[in-house]
Amino acid sequence: MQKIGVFVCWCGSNIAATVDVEAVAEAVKNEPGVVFSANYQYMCSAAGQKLIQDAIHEHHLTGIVVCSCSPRMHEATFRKTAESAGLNPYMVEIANIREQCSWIHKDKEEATAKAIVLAKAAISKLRNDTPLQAGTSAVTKRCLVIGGGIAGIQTALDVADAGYEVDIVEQRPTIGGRMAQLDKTFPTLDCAACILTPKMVEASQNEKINIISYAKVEKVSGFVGSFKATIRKKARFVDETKCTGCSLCTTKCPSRKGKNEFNMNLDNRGAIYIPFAQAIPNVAVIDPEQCIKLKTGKCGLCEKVCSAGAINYKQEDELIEREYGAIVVATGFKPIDPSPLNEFGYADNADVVTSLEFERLMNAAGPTKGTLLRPSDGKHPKTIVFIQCVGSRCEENTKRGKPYCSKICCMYTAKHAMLVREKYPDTDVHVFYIDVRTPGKNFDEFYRRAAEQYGVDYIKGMVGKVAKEGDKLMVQGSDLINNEQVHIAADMVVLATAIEPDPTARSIGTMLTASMDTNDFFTEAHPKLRPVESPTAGIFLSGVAQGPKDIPETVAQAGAAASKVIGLLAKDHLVTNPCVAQSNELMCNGCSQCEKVCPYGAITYVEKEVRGPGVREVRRVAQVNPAVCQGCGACTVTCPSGAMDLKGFSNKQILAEVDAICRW
Amino acid sequence: MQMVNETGWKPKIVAFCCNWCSYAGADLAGSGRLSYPADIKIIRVPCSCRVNPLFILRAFERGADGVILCGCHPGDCHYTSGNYYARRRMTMLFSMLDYLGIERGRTRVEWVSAAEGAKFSATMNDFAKTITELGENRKLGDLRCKK
Amino acid sequence: MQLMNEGTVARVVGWEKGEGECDWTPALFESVQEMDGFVYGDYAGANLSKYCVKMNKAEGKTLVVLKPCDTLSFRQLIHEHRLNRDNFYLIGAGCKGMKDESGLLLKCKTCKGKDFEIFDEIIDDEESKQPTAIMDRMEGVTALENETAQERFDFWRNELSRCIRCNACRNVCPACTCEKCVFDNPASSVASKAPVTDFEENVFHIIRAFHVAGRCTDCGECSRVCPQHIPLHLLNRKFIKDMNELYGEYQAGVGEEERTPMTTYTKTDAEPSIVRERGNA
Amino acid sequence: MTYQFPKANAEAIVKGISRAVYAPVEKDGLTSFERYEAGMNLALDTIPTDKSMKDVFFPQWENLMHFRVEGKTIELTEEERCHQDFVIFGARACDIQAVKVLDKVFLADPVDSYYASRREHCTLVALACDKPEDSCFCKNFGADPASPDADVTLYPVGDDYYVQTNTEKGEALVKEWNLDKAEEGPVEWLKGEIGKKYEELPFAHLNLKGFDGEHLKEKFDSPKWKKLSMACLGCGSCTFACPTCQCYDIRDYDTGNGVQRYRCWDSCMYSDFTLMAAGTPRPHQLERYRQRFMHKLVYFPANNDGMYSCVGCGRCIKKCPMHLHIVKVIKALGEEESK
Repeated sequence: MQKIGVFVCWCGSNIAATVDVEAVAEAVKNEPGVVFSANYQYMCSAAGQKLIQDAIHEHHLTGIVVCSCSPRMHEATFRKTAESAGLNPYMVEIANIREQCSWIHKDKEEATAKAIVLAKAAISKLRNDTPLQAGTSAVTKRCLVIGGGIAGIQTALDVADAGYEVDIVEQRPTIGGRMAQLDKTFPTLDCAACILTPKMVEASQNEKINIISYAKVEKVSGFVGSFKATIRKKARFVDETKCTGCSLCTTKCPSRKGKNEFNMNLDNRGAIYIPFAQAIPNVAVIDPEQCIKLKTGKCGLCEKVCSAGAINYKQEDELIEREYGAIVVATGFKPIDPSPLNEFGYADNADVVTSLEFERLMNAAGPTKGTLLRPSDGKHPKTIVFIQCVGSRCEENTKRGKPYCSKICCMYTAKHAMLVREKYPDTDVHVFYIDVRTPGKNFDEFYRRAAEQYGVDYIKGMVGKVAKEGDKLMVQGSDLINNEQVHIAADMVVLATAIEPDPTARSIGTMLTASMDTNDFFTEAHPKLRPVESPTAGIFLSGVAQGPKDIPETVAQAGAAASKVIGLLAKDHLVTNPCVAQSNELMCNGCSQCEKVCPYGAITYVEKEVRGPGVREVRRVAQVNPAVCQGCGACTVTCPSGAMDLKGFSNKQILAEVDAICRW
Repeated sequence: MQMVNETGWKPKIVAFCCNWCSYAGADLAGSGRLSYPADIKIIRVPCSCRVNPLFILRAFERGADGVILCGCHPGDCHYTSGNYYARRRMTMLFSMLDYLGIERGRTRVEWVSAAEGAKFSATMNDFAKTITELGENRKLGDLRCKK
Repeated sequence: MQLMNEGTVARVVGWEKGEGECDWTPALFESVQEMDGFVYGDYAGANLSKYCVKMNKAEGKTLVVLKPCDTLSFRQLIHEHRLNRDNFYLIGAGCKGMKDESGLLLKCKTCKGKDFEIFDEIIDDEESKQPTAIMDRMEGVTALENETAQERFDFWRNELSRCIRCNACRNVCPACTCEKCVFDNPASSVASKAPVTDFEENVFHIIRAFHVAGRCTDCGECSRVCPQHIPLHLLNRKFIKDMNELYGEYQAGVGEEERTPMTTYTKTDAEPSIVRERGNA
Repeated sequence: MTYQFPKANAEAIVKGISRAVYAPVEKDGLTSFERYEAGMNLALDTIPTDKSMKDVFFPQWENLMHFRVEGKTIELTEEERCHQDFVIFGARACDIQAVKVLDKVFLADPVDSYYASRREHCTLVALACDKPEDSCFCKNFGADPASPDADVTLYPVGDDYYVQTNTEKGEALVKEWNLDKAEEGPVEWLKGEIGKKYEELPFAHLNLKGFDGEHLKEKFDSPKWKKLSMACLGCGSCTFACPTCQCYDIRDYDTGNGVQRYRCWDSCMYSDFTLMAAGTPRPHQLERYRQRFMHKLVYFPANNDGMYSCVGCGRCIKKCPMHLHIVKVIKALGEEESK
C-alpha cells in the first residue's frame, strides 16, 4: 500500500477564492492510501516546496498529489521537488483545480465538490503509479544534412565550425542549389554567385565537411542520437579523385541532346558535363541517358581526351552506410510547372517563361550570356509583362495551385523589373499583381524604387488570358484600381510561379517519420517556439523545406538549425522520456498490429524465449525501443490482448481515474 | 454553472483530452475564465489515440451519462498520426453503440487546439446541454455500481 | 494419404463422422490406418483454420482441408504471424454449401464465393463452383440499421441477454488468438466470467467485435457455434459494412500482409459525427 | 394418492400456485427453467430443456456478500439466503438425478448454505418422460424416466396428467389444486410404455464397465484422449448445459462504492480454470477435456459409492458446437475395456 501525501494549493486567491481548499484537504484524508494532507498559499514557492519535502521525509510518503494549477505549468517543478526529497519524480500526480476548476466556476460549493473529485481521481491514479526511470542513449557526434543548397551549406558550415563532422548529401552533381541559378539578389542587387560560391568553396575545403553529391539518402533507421543512414552515391562514370575539372571532355562530347537542367532546359549540354563553372565538386558527370558509349558501346571520345584518365564507364552506384546523431532536412524547393494553368499560355508559347527561367536569361553564365533575348526568335523584347501569384494563394480544393503565398515572388519580380529597366531603358515593363507584399528590411523601399524611380508599371489585377497574335503575346487583364480591362501587346511574359517543396521531400519525410503538412512542407515541433525542429526528435529543418522563405531567412534558419544540432551533438548521452510503451511478452501474440500504427518505427518483433508461470517457449513478440518511442499510445489500443501498455498512462491508471470520476 | 434538469438530476460527463492540444485548450479556457459545467471532468491522456474503447465503456459502466474525446485537429497531432487512428476507432465504436440502440448523443469527438479555449468551453457547454436533454444513461450502465 | 505415406505430411486435420448423420467433428489423423475414418462432404461446416494455430507448433507438416471461406482465415492468420505457411500442406476442398440438421448453414446462405485464397492443391468439381449464396450478406445489418434506436436496443437486449458467456464464439474465432484474452486476464481490470449484468453482456460482445474489426474474414463460425443462437455475425458484419462504406471495400485474409482498415487512415476520413448524421436515430 | 387433470389445465394450475413457480418455458426457440409469470410460454413437452434445472438451485451467478467502502471503513453485508417456499413444476428424471449429484457436493460438510436454503424451500413436481429424444440415455445412470423421484409426479396419458403425490409436501401442494381422484392403472400402463421406449433408444445400453476407481490409471493414460479432445474449443457450452457441473469461481466486482462478491459458474474446459501463481496444472486442452470426463465417469463415482456425475440428459450431445460429448468418450474408452 502506498503512503500518499496530498497538497492543496491556494494559488493566492486564484484557487482559494472559489475552492474551499481546507475542505478539499479534509475530504481526501480518508481516501485509501492517503496518510497526509495539507493546504498552503503557494505550493510552487520555495516554502511550499519545502512543505512537500518535509512531509515526504516525515511521513515516508511513496507518492504525492498536488492539487494546483495545470500540470502543463508546474508538473516539472513538483517532480523536481519530489526528486530532491528522494522520491521517484514519476510518483507525482497533479490535480488541475485552477484552470479546470476554480477559474471556470463561480459557485464555491460546486467548485469545491469538483476539486475533491479531481483530487480523488489523481489519488486513484497515483495508487497505480510505479516509479519510472528515465533511460539514456549515446549520441553519435556526426550530422547528416540532406540537401546542398544555401540552407544545407550554411547549416553544415555552422555545425562544422563547432567541431562536429557533417555529411552533405546532394542529389544533383553539384552543391549550390537554387541560389546558384539566380542572377542578382534582392534588395541589394548583388550577384548571387558572388556571395554563394565562396560559401561552396568554404564547405568543400572544410575538413569536417564531407560532400556526397549526386547521391540520395535511401534508408534511415534508428533514433535521435543514433540514426543509421544508407546513402546511394550514383555512378558518375568519372573518378572524382582523378578529374581535374578541366572540362575538355565536355566540349568534345558529340552528344548534344541533353537538356541543360541548370539553365532550366533553355539550352542543351553534352552527355558528359559540369553543371556550371563554379560547381563543387568541380568534377564532370556522364548522363547515362545521353551517353553514346554507355548506350551503344561506341564513341569513348571523353575517355580519349581525358589526360587524367578519370573516365570510368564501368563505375557503379556506391552504397554508404553511416551513423549520425542528428539529421537536417534542407531539401529546398522547385517552381511549380505552370503548364496546367492554361490562361497563361506557358505550354504553347516559348516567350512565356517562368521567373527562374528569366533569371537564367538575364544571367551572364546563362544560355544568352546575359543578353536578354526572347527564346522564340532571339530578339530583344521591347514590352515585358510580369504576372505575380501564378499558382500561389489559390483557393483550396480548386487544384489550380497552392493555397499558400510563395513569399519571394513580389520581391524578385520587382528585382527583375528593375534590372530590365536599368539594362534596357527602352523596354516597357508591366507587372500584374494581387497585392505587393514587402515585409522585410529595405523591401518596401526596394519595391517603391522599382515603381517610382524605374518607371515600372504596376497594375493591380489578375491576367485573364495570354494569347499569341503574330509575334506578339496579347495579355488581357483587369486593372482593379481604374476598373478597366487592359490589353497589352507584349514581347515576353514572365510568370512569378509558386514554389513547392522538392519532389523528393515526401519520401524523405516518410523515411524520417517526420511529419509534413498537406503541401509537403515539413512541419515544425511547434510553429512558434520550436520552428526549426521536426516533431520527430533529432530531425531539424533548414530552409524552404519547412516553408517558403528568402535567402536571408533561409540562412538565419540554417544557422538556427545548426545551433540546435550543436546543442544535441554536444551531449554525450540523451535522457529519454520514461513514459513509453511497454510490451508484456507473456501476453503478446506477435500479430504485428502495433508495429503498423507506430508513427516512429519504435516497435520491432523478435523471436524470443518467453518464460512465465507454466510457459517456456519461443514466441514472436513485440519489443519497444524506449529511446525511439514518444509515448503516444497508439499501439496500446491496437493491441487486443492489452499486452502493450503505456508507462505513466497505463490502462490501470486511466481506468482508476475514470472510476474515481464516475462514482455513481 | 451546473446543468440540472427538472428532477434535480445532474449529468456525469468525462472528457478525455490529449495533452498537447485539447488539454492545453482547456487550460486556455480556464485562463480566459470561460466557464462550462462542473459536471464535466477531464482526464489527461498523451494523445487521443491512447483512448481505448474500454475506457469509454468503463465510464458508462460506472454511471457516466456522456463521454467526449478531444484531440488535436487532424493533421496537427503532436505524434503526427494519433488522432487519425482515434478518428477511425471512435467512428467505429460510436457506430456500434448506435447499432446497439444507445443514444447517439452520449458520445462525441471534437478537435480542439491549444489556441481554442473559447471553442473548448463552447463545445463542453453544448455537450453538457445535449446530455442533460438526453437524461440519465439507462441503457449502458452497470446497475451494481449504483448506490 | 499418399502424402502421409511419403512422409510429406505428418498428420491430417479433417473431419470424421459422429454418432448421428449430421454431427461431423473436426478430427486429427496421425496414421494411414486412421485415415479410414476421414470424411468430407455436406456436414464439414467447421472452419479448421483455428486448429492450425495449435498445429503450427507441431513437428512436421500438417495437411489441412480448407473450404474456400476457410482459406481467408488461414491467410489472415499468416498475416498475423500466427501461422508459418511452410508448416502446412493445404487442400482446397470444393464446397457446395455446408449443412446441419436444419439445412444449409447461415454462413453458407451468404457465401462470399468459391475462390481459394491459398492452397497447395485443389480438389473440387463443377458443382462446387456454383454460387450458393441465396441472400445478401448485409441484409440483416441493413434491416437493423433501418429500425429505430429503441427497436435496435430491444433487439440486442433480447439477443444478448441469452448469452451465457461460454466463450464458444471467441474460442472458435480464427481472429481471436490472443495468448490471453483481456476478458480472462485479471490484471486487465475488465476480466469477467459471467454475464452478470446487461452491461457485461454488452461490453464483451462490443469489445470482441472491435478487437477483430478489420481482421474478421466473416467466416460465420461465431454464430454457428453459439449454443444460445445469438446472431453474433451481425456485430462483425456491422463493422465490415461500416469499414467498407467509410474506408473503402476491404476483405480480410486476401492478398499480402498489409495494414487493415483499423491500422491505417487517410487524412480525409469521415469524422465520428457521421454516426449522428446518418440512418435512424 | 393418484389424481388427474386435463393437460389443457396445466397453465391454470401453474398460475394458481400461491408460491413462486419455476417451470420450463420457451423463448426464442430455447427452453429453460424460469420463474413463471403470466404470458410465458410453458414448455412441458420438451425433453430435455436447453438449460437444466440446476439453474434454479445453483444459478450461473449469485451474490454472496457486499462490501461497502466509505473512506477507510469497510462495512460487510451478507446476501440473504432463500427463505420462501417455491415450486419447481415439470422437472425431469435426469435433472432430478442431477440434483442428487449436486447434493453430494453442496450438502456435504461444509454445507453450502446458499444452495441448501433453496433445496430446503423447494417442492418438486416431476414429469415422467413419455417422449424421449434419441440423445437421452439417463437410464444408464440410475435415473428413472418412468417414475421420477419427486414430491409430486405427473404422468402424461392421453389428454390428461395423472398426478401421484410421494411426500407430505407434495400432498399439501396438490391439495391446493382441488383435483379429482383417479385410478392408478393408466400410470402403471405408462410406466411400462416408457420402459419399452427407453430400451429402443440408440444409447440405451452403454458399456460402463471399467469406469471406476480401479481402472483410473488405465483410463487416464489412454492414448485415445488426444484424438477425442482435438476438436474441443475449450468453450463452456457443455459445462453450462450440464445439470451436474458444479464448479464455480468467486469473484469481486468493484462497484466504485464497494465490492460485490459473487460466485459464477466456472468451467474446467477453460484455460484459466484453477489458475495458480505458478501456472495452470492442466496446460493443454487434452488434459482439461480428460479432466471433465474423468471426473464425471471415474473420480466422482470412486468418491461417491459408484454414483456417476453424468445423468444421461444428452444436453452435451446437443450443445457441443463441435459434436464432442460423453457418449463418444464412453464408447471409445469402453471399447478399450472390452478388448
